[in-house]
Amino acid sequence: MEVNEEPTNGGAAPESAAEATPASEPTTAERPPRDASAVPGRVPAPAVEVAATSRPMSLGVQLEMARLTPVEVDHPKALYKTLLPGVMQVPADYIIAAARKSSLWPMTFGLACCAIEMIATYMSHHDLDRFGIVPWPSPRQCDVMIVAGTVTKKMAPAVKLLYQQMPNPKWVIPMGACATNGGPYTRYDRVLQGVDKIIPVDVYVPGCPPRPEALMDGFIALQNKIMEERNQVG
Amino acid sequence: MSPDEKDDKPAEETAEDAAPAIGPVADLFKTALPGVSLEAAQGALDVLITIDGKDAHQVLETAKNDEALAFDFLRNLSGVDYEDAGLEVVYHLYSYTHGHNVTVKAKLPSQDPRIQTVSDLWRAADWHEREARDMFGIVFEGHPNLVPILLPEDMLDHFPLRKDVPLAPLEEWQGEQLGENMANAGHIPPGSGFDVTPSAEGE
Amino acid sequence: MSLPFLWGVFGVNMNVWLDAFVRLQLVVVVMTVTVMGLIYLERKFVGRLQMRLGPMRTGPFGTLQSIADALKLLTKEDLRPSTADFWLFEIAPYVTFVPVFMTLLALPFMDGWFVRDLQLGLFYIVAISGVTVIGYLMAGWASDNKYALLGAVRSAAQLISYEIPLILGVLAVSIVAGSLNLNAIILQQDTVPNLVLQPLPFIILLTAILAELSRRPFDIPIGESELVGGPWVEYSGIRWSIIFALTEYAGLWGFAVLGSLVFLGGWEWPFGTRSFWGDYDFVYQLFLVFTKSFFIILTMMWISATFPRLRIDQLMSFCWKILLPFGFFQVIINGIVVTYKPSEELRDVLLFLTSSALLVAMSLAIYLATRQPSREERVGKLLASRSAQ
Amino acid sequence: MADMTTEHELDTIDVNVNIGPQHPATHGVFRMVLVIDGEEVVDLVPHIGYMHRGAEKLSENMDYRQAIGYQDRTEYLAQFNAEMCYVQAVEKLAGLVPPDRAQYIRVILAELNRISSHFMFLGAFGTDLGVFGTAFTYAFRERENVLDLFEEVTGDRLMYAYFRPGGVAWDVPRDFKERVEWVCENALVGAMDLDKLLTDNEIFIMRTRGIGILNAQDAIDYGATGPVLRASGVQHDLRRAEPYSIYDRFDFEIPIGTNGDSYDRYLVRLAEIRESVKIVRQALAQMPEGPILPERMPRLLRPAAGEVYMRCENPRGEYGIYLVSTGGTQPYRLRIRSSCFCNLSALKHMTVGHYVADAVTILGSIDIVLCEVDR
Repeated sequence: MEVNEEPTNGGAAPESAAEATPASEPTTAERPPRDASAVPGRVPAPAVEVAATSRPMSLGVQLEMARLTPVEVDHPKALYKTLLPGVMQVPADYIIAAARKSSLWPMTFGLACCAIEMIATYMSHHDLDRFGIVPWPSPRQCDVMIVAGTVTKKMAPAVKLLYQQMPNPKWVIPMGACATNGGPYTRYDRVLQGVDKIIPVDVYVPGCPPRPEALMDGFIALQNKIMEERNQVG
Repeated sequence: MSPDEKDDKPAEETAEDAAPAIGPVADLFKTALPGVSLEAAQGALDVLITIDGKDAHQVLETAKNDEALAFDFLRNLSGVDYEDAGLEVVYHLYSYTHGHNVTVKAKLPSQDPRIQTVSDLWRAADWHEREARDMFGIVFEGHPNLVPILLPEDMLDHFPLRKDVPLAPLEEWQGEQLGENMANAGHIPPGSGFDVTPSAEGE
Repeated sequence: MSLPFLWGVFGVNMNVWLDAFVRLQLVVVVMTVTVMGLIYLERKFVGRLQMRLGPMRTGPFGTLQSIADALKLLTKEDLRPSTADFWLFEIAPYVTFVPVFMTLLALPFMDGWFVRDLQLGLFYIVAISGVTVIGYLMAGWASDNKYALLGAVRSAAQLISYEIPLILGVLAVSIVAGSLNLNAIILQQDTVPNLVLQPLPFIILLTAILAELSRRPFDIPIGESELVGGPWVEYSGIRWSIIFALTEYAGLWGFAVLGSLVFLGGWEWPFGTRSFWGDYDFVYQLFLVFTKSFFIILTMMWISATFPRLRIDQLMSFCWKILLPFGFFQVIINGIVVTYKPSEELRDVLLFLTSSALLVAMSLAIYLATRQPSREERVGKLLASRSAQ
Repeated sequence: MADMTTEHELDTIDVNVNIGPQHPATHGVFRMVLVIDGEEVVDLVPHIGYMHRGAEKLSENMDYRQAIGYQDRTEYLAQFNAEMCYVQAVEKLAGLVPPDRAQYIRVILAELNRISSHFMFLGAFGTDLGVFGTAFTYAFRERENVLDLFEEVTGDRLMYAYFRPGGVAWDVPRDFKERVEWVCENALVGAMDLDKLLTDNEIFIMRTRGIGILNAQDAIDYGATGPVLRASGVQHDLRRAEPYSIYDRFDFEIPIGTNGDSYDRYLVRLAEIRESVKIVRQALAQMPEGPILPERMPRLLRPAAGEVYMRCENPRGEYGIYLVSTGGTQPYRLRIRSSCFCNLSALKHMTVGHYVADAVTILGSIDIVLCEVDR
C-alpha cells in the first residue's frame, strides 16, 4: 500500500517536514512486526507502521489533538521602556535584569521522577535557596515554570493553563528527557513528545533524571540568558 | 507457612511431559463448583484455572463466599489480548484465612468482549475494571460507573494496549522550528503513523 | 524632645503639618529598610534552622536578596483577572497595608520621639489593626476565585476571633499602668518590666500576634498545602508584594515593638530615666527597643519553622475556650487588685502572684484540652522508647 | 405568610473545590474534586491518569533486559524493590537461580531503598501538615546518605537498572560493608530526629490521630496492602507470609497499628525503618563471597512460554508483576499491579466526613507515587 507522500495543502507545512519521514518500505503484514530478531538488546528503528493509516483516527484522539494547540505568546512592552528616555534604558535594563536573575521563583510543579530530583535540589544538600530561588505554590507569583517529568496529553491542557496564568516575564525549564522530547516514553501515543510542542521553552535540562547539579546548571544558564536578553524582554 | 504446591514444582523447561503436580486449590475448586467446566494447570507460582467468560461471576462468587476457599483479597485484575485467541480477564486471588493463592482466567471473544462485573464482591475491582475497559475495551456489565480512569474522559473508542494499536511515530524535533514559526509546533508529518486530515489540525 | 539639635540645625520652626510629614517620612524609611531586613533575616534564619545556607549569591552573603526581590516584583506584570471586580481588586492591597502602617504612628521608639503622642495610644493601635480584615475580605471577594473566597472567609474568622485576646492582653497591662498612653506605660516600668508583673497577658499577646499575622501555627488562610495562597492568590507583582510581604513583615515588626514596649519595658527598663550620654542617650534607648523586639521576632520565626498547622476548628476552639476566659479573669483580677490601692510593693507582689497563678491554670487547661494518651499508649510496642535506641 | 412564622430553612449549596493536578499537597499530578459543605467534605471524586505513560505497552515491544528501566521509572521511590520483583518474575519463567551473593546484595539494597522511601514519606507528610521545610530537610539529609551509597554501587542516583535476570550487573565496591554500616547508623539517628520533631508534637497528634480511619475489613476489601493495611491491624507482610528471595533467613518483627488512622500509618512506617536496618545488618553479616551471575547465562534471554504473577513487599504495599511470555525475546504481556492504585481507591471511603485540611492529611498518609498509580 502506497505511503501517501503529497505534502498537506495550505502550505503551512515547511518542505523540511516532508522528507523528515524515514524512507520506509511499505510492509504488507497487517500486524506490526513482532519478533525484533535483529541484534539482541537493541530495538531496530521499526518501519513506519503502515497499518495505522488504514484505521480511521478514533474520535477521542482527534478531540485531544484539538486541545493540544500551542500557546500564543505575546511580549508586551515594559512600562519603564516607554517612560525612560533611550539613554537611561541601558542601565535600567541592567539593574532590572540583575534583579530578575537573582530572584527567580519557580512554581512547585513536579510531575514524575524528575520532581524527586527537583525536591532534592531545594533541600539542604544542594541548596537552591542560595541563588534566591524559592518554590512558590501559586502560578500568579512565579517567574519560572520547571516542567519536571513526562507531560502526557491528558496533562497538557493543565500545563498550558498554568503557563498562561503566569505573569510576564516568564521562563520555562523542561527538566529531564521526558519534558524535552518524551524521553523513554516517547513512543507511546498518550505522551506529548516534549513540552515545547505547547509552550515556548528557554533552557532544556538533559538527563533522566538530571542530577541536582544539572538543574542548578540549568538555572545558571537561565540567569545568563536573562542577562543577555535584557533589552528584548518586556 | 507457604502453600505446599510451590516447593514441589520442578524447573519447568526441563520436562515438558512431566507436567508439575497441580496444587490442592484446584481440587477445592472442582468440589465447590461441580457444574462448571474448568481446566486447571500449574503456573510458575500459583494454580491457573481457565473458565469461560459467561460463568466467571458464578465461579468468583463461590471463590469468595465458600468457606473452604475464602478468597477475600482480589490481588490483581488484568486484561490480556491474545489477538486471534480472543481476550482474557485474569483474576489473582489470595485468602488471608487459608493463605493460598489462585489465578482465575476468563476467556472472552475478541470482537465484543462482555463480562459480568465483580465489583459487588470486592471493592478493589472497581478501579481495576475501569482500567481494563480503558486498555482493552472489555465491557463490564453492572459496573457502577464505567468511566475512563487512565485515559481522558471523552476517549471512549481508543484502546492503547490492544496488540493492533501501533507505537506512536517519532515526531520531528520541534525545538529550532519554534522560534520563527509557532503555528507548526505539534505538526505530524504526512505519511507518518497518524492519518491526520489537514482540517483536524485546525489550519 | 530629645532631638533638639536636629530641629535647631534646620532652623526651621515647623508648623504642625510639616512636622508630622517629616516624622512620617522617617518612619516610612525605617519601616521599608526593616521590612527588607526582616525578609532577608527570615530566609537566612529559617534556612539555618533547616541546615541550609539561605540566600548567598546576590551581594555578599546574599544581603541584596530582598532588594532584588522587591525590584523584580516591581517590574512584574500585575495581572488582573478579567472577571474580577475592578475597584475592589485595586483598593484591597491598600486597605490591607495602610492600617498596619498607621499602627506605627503611635509607637514611641525613643524617650521623647514619636510621630504623635496619643493619650489613647494603645487603644488606637488595637483598633486600627482590626481594619486589615476588611482588606482581606475585599481581596478574597474581588478576585472571583473560589480558593481566594474560602481563604478570605477563613482569615476573617481567624483575625476577628483573635482580635479579642489581643485587646484583653493589652487591657490587663493598661489597668496595671493606669493609663492607655504608651509613654505612661513605659515610664511606669522603670523598676520592673510588666512581663514580671503580668506573665499571662504577655503569652496571650504573643499568641494573638501570631494569629493576627497568620504566621505558622495559625496560617490557615495561606495554608500552602490546603487552599493555596489565601485571599491574595490572584494578585501578582507589586500588588501581591504589598499585601503579602509588606503587610506581614511590617505588622510583625510593629507588633514586636509594641510587645517590647508594653511588656519588656521598652527603652526604660534596665537603666530607668538616668541619662548616660546627655543628648545622645537616644542611641542606647533605640538599641534597647530594637534588641528586645528582635528577640520577639526571632521567637516567632523559630515557632513558625517548627510547628505544623492547626486545623480551623482547633484554632477557633483554642481562642474561644482558652485564651478568652483566662483573658477575662486576668482583667477582672487586675481590676480588683488595683482598686483596693494596696501599697506599692504589695501591689506588685499581688499582681505577680495572681498572674502567674492564672498562667499555670491556663497551661493546665491547655494540657487537659489537648491531652493525648501517653507515649506508651500511643506508640507502645511500635517504636521502642527513645532511650532504648 | 405561612413561612414567616416557621424558621426559614437556610439552604446552603455545596461548593466543589478542585484540588487540581498542580498542587503542593498532591505529590505529583493527582486531582480530586471535593464537594464541601462549609469546611466538611461531603463527597470526593478522585481523577487519576494524568501520568499514564504506557510503561506496560512499551515493555511489550522491548527485550526482557530493556524493560528493567521502566520498573525504576514507574516506582521511582523504591526502584530496587520494583526491579527485584520484575527480575524474579523473569527468573521464575526462565528457570534461572541467582547465586547467593547476588541474592544478599539484592536484599540489602532493597531494604536500604525502603528506608530512603520512608524518609521521603516522612518529609512529604510533614509538609502536608504544615512544617513546611523542616521535616523535609531532616528527612532528605538521611535520604542523601542512602542515595550516595546507591550512586557508589550502581553509578546513578535514582534510575539504577542494576538488578539483572540471574543476579546483579556487577559486584559491589570493596568498602561496601563499612559504607552500609555507616548509612544504617545515620538512618537510625535520622529516624530519631524526626521522631523527636513530630511524634510527640501536640499539634501533629491532634491533626493526625483519629483522622482517616480504615478498619481491617474495609482495607482488605479495597485491596489495600503494605503500611496502610498493617496500620489497620492486619498482620500481613509478604516477606513473612510468602517469603520470596532469601527473606526467610532473617528474623524481624512486623509493626502493626491499632486503629488504622493517619497517626498509625506514620508510626508503622517510622518503625519499619528500624526493622529494615535490622534486616540489612543481618544480611551484611551473612553475605558470602562468590559469583554474582550464574555461569551459563543465555546471551539472548528467551524464557519458556507461560505466565507468572510475582509479588514483592514494596514500601507502599504489594507490587506485583504479571508476566506472560510466549517464548519470544519480548514479554507478551507485562502487567504492573501498583500498590498505590488500590490504596488510593480507599481515599474517598476514608475522607468523607472530615474537614478539608484532613483530606490533605489523609492523602499524605497513604503516601502515593503517581507514576506507579498511573503506570
